Amino acid sequence: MAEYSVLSLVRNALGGHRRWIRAWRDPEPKKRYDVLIVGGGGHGLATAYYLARNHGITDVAVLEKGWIGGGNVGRNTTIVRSNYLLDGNNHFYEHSLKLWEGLSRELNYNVMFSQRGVLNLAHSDGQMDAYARRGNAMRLNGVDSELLDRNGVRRLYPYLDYSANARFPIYGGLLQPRGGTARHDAVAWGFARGADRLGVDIIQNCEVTGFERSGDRITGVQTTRGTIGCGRVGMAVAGNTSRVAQMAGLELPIESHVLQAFVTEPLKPLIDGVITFGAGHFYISQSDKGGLVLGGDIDFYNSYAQRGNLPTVEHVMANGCAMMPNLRRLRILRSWGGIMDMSMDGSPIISKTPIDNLYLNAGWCYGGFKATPGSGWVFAHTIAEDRPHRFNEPLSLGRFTTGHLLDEGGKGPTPKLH
Amino acid sequence: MTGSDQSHRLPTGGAIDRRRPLAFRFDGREYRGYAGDTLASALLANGVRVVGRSFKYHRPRGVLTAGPEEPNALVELRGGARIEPNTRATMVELFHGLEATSQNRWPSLRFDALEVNDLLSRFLVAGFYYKTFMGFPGWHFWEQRIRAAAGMGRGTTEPDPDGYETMNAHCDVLVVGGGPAGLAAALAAGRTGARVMLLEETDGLGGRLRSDRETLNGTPAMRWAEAAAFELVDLPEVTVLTRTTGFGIYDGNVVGAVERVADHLPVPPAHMVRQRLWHIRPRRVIVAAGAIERPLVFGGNDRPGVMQAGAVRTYLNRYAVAPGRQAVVVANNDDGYRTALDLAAAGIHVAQVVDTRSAGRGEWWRRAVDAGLDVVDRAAVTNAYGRMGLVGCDVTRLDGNGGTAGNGRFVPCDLIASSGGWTPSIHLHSHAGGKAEWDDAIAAFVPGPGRAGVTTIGAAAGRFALSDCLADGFRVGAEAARDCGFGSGTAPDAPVADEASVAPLQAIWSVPGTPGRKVKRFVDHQDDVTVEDIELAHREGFVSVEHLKRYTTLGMGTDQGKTSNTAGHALMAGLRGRPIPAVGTTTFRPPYTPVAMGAFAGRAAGRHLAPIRRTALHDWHAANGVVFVEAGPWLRPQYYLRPGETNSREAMDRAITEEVVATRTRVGISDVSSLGKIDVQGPDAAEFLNRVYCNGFARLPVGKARYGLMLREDGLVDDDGTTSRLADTHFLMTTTTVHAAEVLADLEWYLQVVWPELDVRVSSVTEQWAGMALAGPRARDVLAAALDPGTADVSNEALPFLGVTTTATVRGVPVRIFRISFSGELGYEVNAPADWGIDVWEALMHAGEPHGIRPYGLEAMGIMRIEKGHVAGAELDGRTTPDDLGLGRMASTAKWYVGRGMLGKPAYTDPDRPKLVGLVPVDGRTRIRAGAILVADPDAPTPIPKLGHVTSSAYLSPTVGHPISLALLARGRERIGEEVWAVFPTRSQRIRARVTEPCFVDPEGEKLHG
Amino acid sequence: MIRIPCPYCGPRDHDEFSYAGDATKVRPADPAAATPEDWHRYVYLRDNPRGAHLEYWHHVQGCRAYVKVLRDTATHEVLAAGLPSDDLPFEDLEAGR
Amino acid sequence: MADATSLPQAPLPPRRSPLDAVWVAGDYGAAAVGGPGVTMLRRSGLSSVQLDARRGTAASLRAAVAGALGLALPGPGRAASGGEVRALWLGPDRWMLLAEDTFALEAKLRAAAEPAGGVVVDQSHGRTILRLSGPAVREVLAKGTGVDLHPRAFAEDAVAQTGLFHLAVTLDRRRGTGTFDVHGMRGFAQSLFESLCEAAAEFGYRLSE
Repeated sequence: MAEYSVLSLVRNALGGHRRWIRAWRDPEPKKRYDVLIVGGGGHGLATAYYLARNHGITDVAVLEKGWIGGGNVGRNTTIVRSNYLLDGNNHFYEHSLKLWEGLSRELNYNVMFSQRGVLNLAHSDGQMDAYARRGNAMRLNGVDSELLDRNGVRRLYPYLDYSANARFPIYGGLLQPRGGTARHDAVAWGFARGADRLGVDIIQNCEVTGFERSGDRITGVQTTRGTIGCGRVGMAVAGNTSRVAQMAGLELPIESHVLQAFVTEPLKPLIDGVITFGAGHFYISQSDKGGLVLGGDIDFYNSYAQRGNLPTVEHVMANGCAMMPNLRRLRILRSWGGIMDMSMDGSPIISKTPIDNLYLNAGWCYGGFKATPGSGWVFAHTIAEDRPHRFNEPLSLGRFTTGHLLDEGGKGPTPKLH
Repeated sequence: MTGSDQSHRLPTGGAIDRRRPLAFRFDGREYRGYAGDTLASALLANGVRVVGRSFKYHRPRGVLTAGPEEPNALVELRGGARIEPNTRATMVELFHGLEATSQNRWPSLRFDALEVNDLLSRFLVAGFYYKTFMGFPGWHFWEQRIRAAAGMGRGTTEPDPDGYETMNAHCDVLVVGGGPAGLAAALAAGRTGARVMLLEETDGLGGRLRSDRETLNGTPAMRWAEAAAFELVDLPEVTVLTRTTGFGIYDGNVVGAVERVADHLPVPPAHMVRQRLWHIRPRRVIVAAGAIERPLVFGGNDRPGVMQAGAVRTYLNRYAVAPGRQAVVVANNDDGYRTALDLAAAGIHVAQVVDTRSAGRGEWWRRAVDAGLDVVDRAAVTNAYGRMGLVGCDVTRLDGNGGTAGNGRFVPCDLIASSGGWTPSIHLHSHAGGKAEWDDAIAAFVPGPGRAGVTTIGAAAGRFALSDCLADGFRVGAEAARDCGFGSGTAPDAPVADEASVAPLQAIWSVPGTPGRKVKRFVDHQDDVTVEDIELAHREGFVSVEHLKRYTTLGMGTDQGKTSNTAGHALMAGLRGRPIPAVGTTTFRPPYTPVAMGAFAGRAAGRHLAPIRRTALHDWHAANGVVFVEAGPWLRPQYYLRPGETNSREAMDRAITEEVVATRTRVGISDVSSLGKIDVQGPDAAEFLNRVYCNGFARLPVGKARYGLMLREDGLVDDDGTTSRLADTHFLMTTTTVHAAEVLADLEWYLQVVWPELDVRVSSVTEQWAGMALAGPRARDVLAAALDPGTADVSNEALPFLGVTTTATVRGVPVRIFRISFSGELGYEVNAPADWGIDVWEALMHAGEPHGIRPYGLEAMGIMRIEKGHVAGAELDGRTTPDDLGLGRMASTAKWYVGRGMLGKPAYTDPDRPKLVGLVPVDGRTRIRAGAILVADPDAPTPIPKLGHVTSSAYLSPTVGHPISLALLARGRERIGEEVWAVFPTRSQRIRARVTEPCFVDPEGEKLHG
Repeated sequence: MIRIPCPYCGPRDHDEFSYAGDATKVRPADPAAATPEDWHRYVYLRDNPRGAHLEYWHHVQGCRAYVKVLRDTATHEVLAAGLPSDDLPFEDLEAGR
Repeated sequence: MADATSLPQAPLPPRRSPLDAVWVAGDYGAAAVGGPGVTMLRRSGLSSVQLDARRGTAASLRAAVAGALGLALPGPGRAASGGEVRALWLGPDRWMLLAEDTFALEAKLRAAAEPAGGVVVDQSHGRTILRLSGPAVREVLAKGTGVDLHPRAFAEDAVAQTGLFHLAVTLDRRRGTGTFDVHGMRGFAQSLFESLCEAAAEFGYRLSE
């Protein structure tokens, strides 16, 4: 099995790169697996990897309707951070961030995790207070955060709009230096290769079409490649959560919305870190290839189309150009849309379900990519142990009944506002 | 490189204006071209061959194409704040004084240090970075270097000085593309009287007719195009937009287009925007976007001097430029012969015409042979030579089985015109959700079934013959107009094209290399993706087109794979042994070509990012020393400086303190116009309010106000405000400033959707009334003095706390007076019709002068409400219940109201929930800032358990003489009198705080009622 | 741009409207009789279909009517629109799909 | 106004416009051959009274208004003039009535419409009305609104509630070539005005007194 390294690269180069083998196998599905993971995105693949690595459960298949990594793990703006206010979120995302810090070596795959810092700008005293609270809460949890005043922001990014012409003046910001970006596709491929090496079957072009039930248990999963028996089923299908859950008879506190993202033509280094505009949804960073990667708000209506609309595009660009007036001449090269599984409080759900052996990983809203390793870790634990890990206890489905909501924005049960 | 004297300009011909020479600079050197040139044609005219460097291997590259698909000739256009990196030289219209710089090279275009990457290319294969850089010194170290090497052009950190705007349009028929098919469609539709828009990406109509020497009925086809253009301009309902790219179709068939209004000028003249973004809402869309030629994939096919065959014809015929002196033409279709004949006609030596086909001997072959050209078929160029410019190539026989037969023959040349066939531009069809279908005859995807109302025609539909393009255009144009109610749908007669029959194309996705030579065969020129990279991706399992794209970066350049995707996908299909359509194509997303961010943003820039809302009293504040602050859309007074005083931290602190002291001890006045005001009328108005507020409103007497609390359906507090009963069936509701719009929408929701049986009408009157809060011990005296005598009695008896009167006038202006108070002082809110707001305000100021009245702003207001323990935005944060805020008693148990169904949730009734309390520093002087976290033990190991947080704080309460804060604290009400730690680790602060009641001033409300 | 046919104003760009969500959710008619489970279903649970979706749009910048819209969430095509009291041909479309 | 039982006796101050600080009559923008592309004037000091029909009272309200004002309340998307009063359809069972007086229209409506089920709300001070005319008006407005203003789609007396430069407005197409009244919210008047000026600059525009 080929270990990736400089040496292996050089050796292969001299051999004309003819000895490289598949990064992961392409097996036929077996009749039955201990655990079936529905969804070959980042979370599904990470779950399979940690099931094998942390829990020794290797009789696992990941079922992907298309090609692995074709969903949101490859359709986001690659931002990784753990700057959450509420403990239930903060502990979980920080766990994930710590996993990111060792991920390339863990997977023997360079996911290009780049801790270049994530800065949230504030544009009012009220927003500064809110960021102060968040930054303070993070510090008490042992998470890095720095509260910057206007001059502090200016030292980092001198080319933002500090002029009197700015509609929403910059008051300061909250910086998480350990936040950053990662190469999104590499995350999917790295986990796939890692899981495969531990014996997990990754089955592509295998769409789930139904569940076979026996009482409160699922006995098998019907797919376009036949029915596959199972001991347990984990679901990690992001925007398609409601559809797959419905096959199992579950109605969930989730709506699917489209979130657009954009990349500009490639440029020599211009923006070092990740910057988010606080007076409107906008965030930007620069990929290692040189493109500015940017995004904004969802399109505000339920959608399964990986395609958004002009008003949102214009809104995103207007916010971006307001924050950085030097962006106006740069050109948008590509746009894409991801389907966000927006939960009713804006926070994820990693949980047991009313069905005994069905486990749910959903409700990621904007936040799924950064959670990938942490999500896989605790979801694997939940499936393996049939009880949540301490980091996903607060992320239960039951919180909507009990009222233990994790509403970072205080927006209430209106998904489009989260 | 030859001189700067337009050495490669043909003596005659072309659509350039030889009377208007234009000077321009490239890499600091001055050249000349003509009006009508592009930067690319002008560079070629001057014999400039190397224009840029490739993305990864930094290989020298020249001009490959003549259109928007150009992957190589990318330059930094202009400079300074107007720099435009990655600009395709093929799309830049030459203007006088144009400055362009080559990019992605250091120190110069000719000597680029990173060309070492080309030597190391065997290590830098697709995806090499995933396999390394994991150990010491870590990715971040390598990343810095990779980032510097990657990227292409340079951006700027200076603000763009130019303007942009948006334009909305509607039409019956929109035609995208002003070539022969599009012109025919626009004519056919336009003649019916339908409203027609035609978008053309370049500066003029005609499309490929501008580049080719085709004829209609024996006359140059361009003449027909010119006549069509004239006719269109004369049709009153037809709009032709040139320099306009239809970059995307969105839902509802709305087309986004960008018009380059001033990009062909040195700088936009006064009052002219640089670019304009169009939203076009057509009833029918006709896509006539043409087709893009594919390069053949052979060794060294990226050498400067290797060019698309169609582009060669464009440079010859349209720009009168000889892209070389000695040409080899290689093609898998008849375009090779066509190009060779045009080259010969322009007097350029055609050293060899190479046809990769075994069955290409049709009419065009015959013409080439008859013209005396040296034609060889079943052969290919297998390797091209010349680092900084082509010097020759190997021409080798093909064995028909994907290999070569015999050794190559070296043919000296400085130009290779290559054609691998044409790919229809189905982008817009695909944006609209249309499917793509493989057409073997042209070896390309053509539009399959698509969305209703969108029709793709001509070359964009894979119908390349001029006669087909015209027939398509006339037919579909007439039909589209008919569908919109114009004309009979009968196509006008099309002129007859004089066309030779075409021998079928034979696809060849990669040409084998010259035997015995190492060659690089580029599939994607810009991102340096080679045939070997695709083979590696296949070997490693990245076989779907999405994986292929992401792993190799095929099609990820600024050209988005326009010249490379088809070949790349076909090669992968071949490796997988699957038919090409089974491997598929990537989905196209807008934009078709890159669009400036500024164009999307339009006028929403700087100050105009969002509209500004001003109160009716704005002009008074502005004239009286105000410092405004943004509060959502509103500008509100933050505090007032003394006349002539400059703003500073000290001035602010003093102003705020004075404003509080004046109000608490004498009288103050503030602008509360931004509070939402909603007029509620109808027989069921009281019942309606009873349902939307958690406290009772049914029995509120006429002439009284009441504080109301509104919950969301999830039981958490949504908004608050006072609502007054003006008449039995008439209420005036007030809301917070931030929630005003939302609350109105919610009320409309309940009336229209949930309780349509209630007979109630609601409307916003926020803008109708200027609101002024007059507060302080002297407020009544001031008010009484300001009122027109006899219009209202405002004595404590006649107008007690929460009383309302609507009979008063001030300077003749009818006003509404509400005895309510946010500050906790004796207070009145006076509402005056907005146009007279300043008159009434001035009357109150005048009446207040003897009492030392002061206007106060949001800061003083904030301090006074904290002193009173009144909740505001920081406490109404969407996570609190009425009980959390000490307002639990307001929630009625006698009726049902919005949110009640959820109030019993376990988490909401948990006694450990944070509750509203006051906090004071134990040391009596250290401010406990909002955002501080409350903990029992700041030295506990992390994560340190949190008890709550500070919501609001006053750095100093002038009334109580020390800093005060409000907080939400677990079991807060039980902790009153205890001490906690307020920690602020981001400022390295920890403060011992005493928990108090949330109300610091006049807890009994004596002032209020006095 | 989704073009929404407002029953009063005719087709308008969707950015004149504010999206108001699933129109199949019916608030418990008798709140006193509703169980916590009823409220939970109303406030939190959503069918969230891929395909025909019945939803409300508030014409905030127009006539301020709540418009009931049947829209395909996979294609964004508007299949029908009417007033809140209108019965849109939801079932027919579901069956015909 | 309202709630005062009798009309005020004292002379009222002149009404202020939110554009007082920025409106300086004159010609601006590009110098256009044949005069400015757009002429703008403020229609200040009008009564704008909103009239709603309560549930089930639309018919009786129409009759009452017709009787009192000689005006037929228009249907969706339309305006109607009768005597000195112009009525614009604002929304279902809602109209805006305009007249060049101070309180008279409101008083008249209260007397005539309230007994017939009408709900009367004075909005005279809450809305700012600009009249735009000239050859470039349609193009200028099209920069800010998605409503089709072509005469085929938006004839004389057509009315639209829509967004103009992202602000909620009422567009009233008046008689005469290219004349539109734009009603906007008072608080946003200056923003709307600035947007209109910027959009009109390329055609040249005149602010008239």
